[in-house]
Amino acid sequence: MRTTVAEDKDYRGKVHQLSRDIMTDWMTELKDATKSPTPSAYMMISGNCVEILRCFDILPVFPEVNALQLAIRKQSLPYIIKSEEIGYASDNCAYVKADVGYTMCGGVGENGNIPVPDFIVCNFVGCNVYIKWFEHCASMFDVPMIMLDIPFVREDGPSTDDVKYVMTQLKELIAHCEKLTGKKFDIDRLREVLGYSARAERGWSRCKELCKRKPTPFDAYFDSINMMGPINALRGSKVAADFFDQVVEQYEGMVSDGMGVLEDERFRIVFEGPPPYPYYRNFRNLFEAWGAVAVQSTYSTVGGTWEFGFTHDPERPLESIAEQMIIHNLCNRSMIERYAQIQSYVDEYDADALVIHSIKSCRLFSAGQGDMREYFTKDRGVPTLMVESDLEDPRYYAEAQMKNRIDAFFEALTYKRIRGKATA
Amino acid sequence: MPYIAGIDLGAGATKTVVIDGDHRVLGHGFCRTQADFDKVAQTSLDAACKEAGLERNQVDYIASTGLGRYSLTERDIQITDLTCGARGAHKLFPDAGFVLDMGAQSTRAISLRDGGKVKTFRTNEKCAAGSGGFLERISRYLEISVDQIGSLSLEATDPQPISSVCAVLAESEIINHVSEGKSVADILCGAHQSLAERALSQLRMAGLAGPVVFIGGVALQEGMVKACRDRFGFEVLVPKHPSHVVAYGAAILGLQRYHKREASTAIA
Amino acid sequence: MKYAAGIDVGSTQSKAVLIDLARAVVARTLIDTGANVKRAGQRALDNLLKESGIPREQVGFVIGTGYGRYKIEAGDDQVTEISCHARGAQMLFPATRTVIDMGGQDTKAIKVGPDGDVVDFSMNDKCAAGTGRFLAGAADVLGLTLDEIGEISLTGTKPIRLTSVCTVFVESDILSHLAQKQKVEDILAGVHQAIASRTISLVRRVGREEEVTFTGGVARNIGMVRALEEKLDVSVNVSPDSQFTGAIGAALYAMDRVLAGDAEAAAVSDEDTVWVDE
Amino acid sequence: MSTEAILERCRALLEMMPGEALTEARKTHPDIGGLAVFPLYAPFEVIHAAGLMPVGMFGAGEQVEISHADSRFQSFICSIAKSTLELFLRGDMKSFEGAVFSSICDVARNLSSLVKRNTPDLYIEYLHLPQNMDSAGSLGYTRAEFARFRDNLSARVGRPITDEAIAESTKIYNRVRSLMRDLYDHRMRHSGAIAASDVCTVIRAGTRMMPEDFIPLLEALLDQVKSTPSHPRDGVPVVIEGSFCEQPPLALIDVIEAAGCLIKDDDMVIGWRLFRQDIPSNGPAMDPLGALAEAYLKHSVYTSVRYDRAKPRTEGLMDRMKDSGADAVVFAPAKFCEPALLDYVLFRKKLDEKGVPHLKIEFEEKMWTFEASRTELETFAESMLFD
Repeated sequence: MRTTVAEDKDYRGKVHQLSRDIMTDWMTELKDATKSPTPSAYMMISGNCVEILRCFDILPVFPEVNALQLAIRKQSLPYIIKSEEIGYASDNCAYVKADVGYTMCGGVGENGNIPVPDFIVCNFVGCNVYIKWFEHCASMFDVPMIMLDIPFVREDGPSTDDVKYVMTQLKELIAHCEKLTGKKFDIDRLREVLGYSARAERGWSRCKELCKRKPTPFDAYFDSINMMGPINALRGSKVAADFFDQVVEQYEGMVSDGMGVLEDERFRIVFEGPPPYPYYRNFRNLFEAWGAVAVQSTYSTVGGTWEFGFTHDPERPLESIAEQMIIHNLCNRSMIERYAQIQSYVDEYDADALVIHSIKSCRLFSAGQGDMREYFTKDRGVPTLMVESDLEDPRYYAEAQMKNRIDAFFEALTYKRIRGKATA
Repeated sequence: MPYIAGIDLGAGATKTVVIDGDHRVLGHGFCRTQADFDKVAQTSLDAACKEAGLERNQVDYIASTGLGRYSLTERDIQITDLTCGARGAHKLFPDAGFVLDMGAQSTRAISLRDGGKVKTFRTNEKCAAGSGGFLERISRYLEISVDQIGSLSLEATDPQPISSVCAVLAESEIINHVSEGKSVADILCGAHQSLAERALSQLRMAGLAGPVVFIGGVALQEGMVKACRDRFGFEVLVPKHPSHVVAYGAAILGLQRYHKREASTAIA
Repeated sequence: MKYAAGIDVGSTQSKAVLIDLARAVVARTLIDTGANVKRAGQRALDNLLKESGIPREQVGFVIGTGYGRYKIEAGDDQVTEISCHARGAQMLFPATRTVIDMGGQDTKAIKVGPDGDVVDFSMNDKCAAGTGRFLAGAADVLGLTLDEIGEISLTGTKPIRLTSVCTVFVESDILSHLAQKQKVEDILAGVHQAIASRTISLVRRVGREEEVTFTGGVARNIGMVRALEEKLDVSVNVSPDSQFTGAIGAALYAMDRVLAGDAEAAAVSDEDTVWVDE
Repeated sequence: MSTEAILERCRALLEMMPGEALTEARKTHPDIGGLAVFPLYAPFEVIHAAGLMPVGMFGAGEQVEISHADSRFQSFICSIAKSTLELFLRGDMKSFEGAVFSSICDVARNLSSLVKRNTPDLYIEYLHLPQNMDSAGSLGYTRAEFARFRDNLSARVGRPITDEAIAESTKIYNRVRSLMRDLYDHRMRHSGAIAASDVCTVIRAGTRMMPEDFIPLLEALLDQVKSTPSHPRDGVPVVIEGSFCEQPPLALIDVIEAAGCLIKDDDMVIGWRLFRQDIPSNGPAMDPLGALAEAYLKHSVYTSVRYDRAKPRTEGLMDRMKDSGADAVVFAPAKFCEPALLDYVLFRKKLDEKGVPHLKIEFEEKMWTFEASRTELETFAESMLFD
């Protein structure tokens, strides 16, 4: 059962190019801001409230995006080692280490690519490491850190007190922004921004919807990255909203022409966990080789689970922001809810299997994925493969091991099909 | 004239140095460490005495160090190998402020204070292929003897780096390099370079800012020394008997304690 | 086209097996892999043909397996050793439903279907702790050979505790035990039990079903066999051919292709394509 | 009771499985139920007021072989998470009403989900303790979170949990905490009066008995320790930092002191010793839940899992050193403990600025040989003692 890939396949399509363009513009803005007095603030991706920064024209900076880019360009290791030299352990999140190392090496500030933020908005949504990460940034830059403590959503949903608590903190954030920028908070401006957010969110969930088609027009794991930048970092801008209009057009076109991202779609899989950015294409090839394509992924919902219907509501500005942060993103959900989310993907997107990519860096994702494997193989009868590496640290990717496990998994699935045919 | 022995019971080998009251080295002892630490220590001590032309009972004071320092029943005092290595290295190179000790089991980076006292130190992380034992294992796999490693590595033309931090996975990388038909020299050189990289970051954690004394068995491998010299950006000093420096330091500290003891007994 | 061959190229040894249309093993060979994996595959096949006296053109299909499988030029196709061990073990012991394969860097637990197909499998995670390599490390530091330690471990009465099954630290761990005058047999008993319980948790992941078959190089280690049996509380199949299990499985997959050469084969193979490293 | 007798009793309790500790307590408190408390903190007063014994869940140390849990948790997950899950999977916790976890790290949170899924009969609570101490909404939220806990708990045990009962329990825990403070203060001022590992033994055992029984035990111990003359030991006075969740093996504590360090203060079992002052428990219009919430926000000692803009942890460590007269810090995090390992970077920066010597040694549950740590600790002590 020889595994195959199209030689040097170019995965980039129109959407990749569009995404690249608008993300590059944003990066340019960041670089310019290092030399201009433009106010900027750090914020994390998951369940963020970038809309509030936008309505004060504060430039949002996402350290995760920085770490991600270092990894995918295979530049992360020296920075990781740099921060290990000041005391970070080999077991710490490599996203933090790469970002801190990059900062220490002058990547942030005057001669770097990222401005020193005027303040830090610690949107603590699920990931406890966020708090430490941003504390370290705050101490490196000696700038104020605003804590947005988002109560973890339990199976029985958030209480009214949870929502009240978040609303109060959002108002305190707004007050801080007013003080910093000298601008008065303009609720109508926020409504406008949220309008753009909602438009982008509808586009994004429409795209996800299209992955139910066979063949799927794009890979909901590997290609989703092109849309995650715009939906999470640029959300609330007209640019992002327009981008999604074009993306929807593109993919609907493919669907109506019966075109899929793979010439030969043999296995539809649901992906759990972040990808190994330092070996992004190498890893994708291992699946492509078997005609395996992701029809859904949990990672693409770290910023928001919009495909389940929620969008920001200009009529309920702060309320909907609070709900987005507490309820409608993957990071603030329990493992039990994540299991349910994955199961609904398997059912609604007619997936053949679940693939768990377990990464050492992010325990929010990985801690307990063995139980997830147990649940889906034993309780749900969903063929499940679990492989391990890291999303940022290239030292944890062993290709021979990885390939061996993936090949064996799809050999087994292939064999099942053949027998299915034989007995049919 | 007092005679002092420093015995370093390491994971790989047991080293002994016998000095006299003027810190003159009279004899060395060396033998592979085996299950019975006490016996190994005796053998190594006897060898050193023989070289020194001394009878065992002429040795006035014994300082033990290394992993097995507590197992030596005959010791007068035990001191850790970090303290001893620092002191020994300082005695040999008084101007160097940093010590890199690479042994079979562990790699230590030490920064020194005046008088060769330990200021800070970093030992190698768990699950890291960062010690001499790793080199021994791959040399065994490559079917060459340990003492060939150093010189062979110098002949490399296209070094093959090792990325994995786990010794076992690093070995599979080596196996992979071999199957790719890479030359033994290139593989060894790559291993040396990777080890040097790790040692460098350990030294940086200890605040590297000047010349480094490179001690321990691995310092005997020219290829390793070269890899360090290429990377550290500071002078790398290698003593004549790198694997005996810890035992030497033990002997020096032992002499200090000996004098203290004599003084106190004299009063009494 | 009366025969099919399977070649298992491991990091230290390479094995090849020839089977006939009745799926009976007609020849087997074992050589050291040596430095050149590419050649190892070819050498194994040549040996096999020489010993069996069967001309190459009589061999309809050759499948390679093992870590070196992509470097075998002699092979027509490759299959992972996971699939091959399952298939091979099921031929050696038809009632097998669980296969434990312990190799140098991987330990695998495989759930096997009635006709030797992989239903589910589980391998040691990224950390290579608790694999066969760990035993080698233990043997090294005790100055014993791999063949000796198994027997000795059986005579242990008070198995020692190990901090971890991390191969990097087995030496210092064992040395400290020796320093505390622990008996060698008790240390080895502890070592075998530690790896056994680690292995059992892999078996648990796929769900244990009888019969259990133990394959791979370590299967020759009686100490490990007993340790597994004790923890599984059932007797474990070990074939004298256990080191050929992978090659046998590969040969069986090859024979499928010889016999079928039809839609089935088409469904599995893409002859026109090749694996490309990035 | 003699010191040795007290320690014997405590050691016995520590060797028991949590369920056995509960059975032991039932000998004197027949109708008591049990609720396991995963580190760091939960409002013990509420649990106690529900007629339950809060039992500290600090993993299973040496006693349990991990055979189920490591197929659920990967190799890079801390041992306390694995052994805790193992106990639930093995059915060791059957005799408990359930367990409460709190927002200390990502692993603890996922662990609570796994326990909930694998033991459906138990009541598994997850508390989101606040990370914002000074928002106008902090107090209201925290009180509401505690109230939610009270209501779920009372639904589980099928009886109301009254303010009066909570206030009563607060009085009892105030007493327990003040006695533990006394013990720590005494050790601080009289090095050698009691070995650090003995203090740990008693404090840990305290999480496995009813507070009513812990009080007389602590009182007896304090009398003993204070009345027995002890001559001061020589060594480097240190503070232990980083052991706030998973607890270091007692043998390691002994190695630390044997190597020449004197432990002056530490953050072990810190959640049970969280308050430096008593929590108000009487007065008109008393709101005991509000008092607990207020105490958590305003008066709890710093820990690595509680962000407090006004009081950085680095300052907290400096105060702890000053108050205890320590010269150095031994940073002892559990292997793979993300919060501790990340905090180490900030602590280290601060300590280097202040020129305070520090050493990091990681530990894990199944550790039995401490040779590597011993060597580092001895070197650390040697480098300070002999100058």
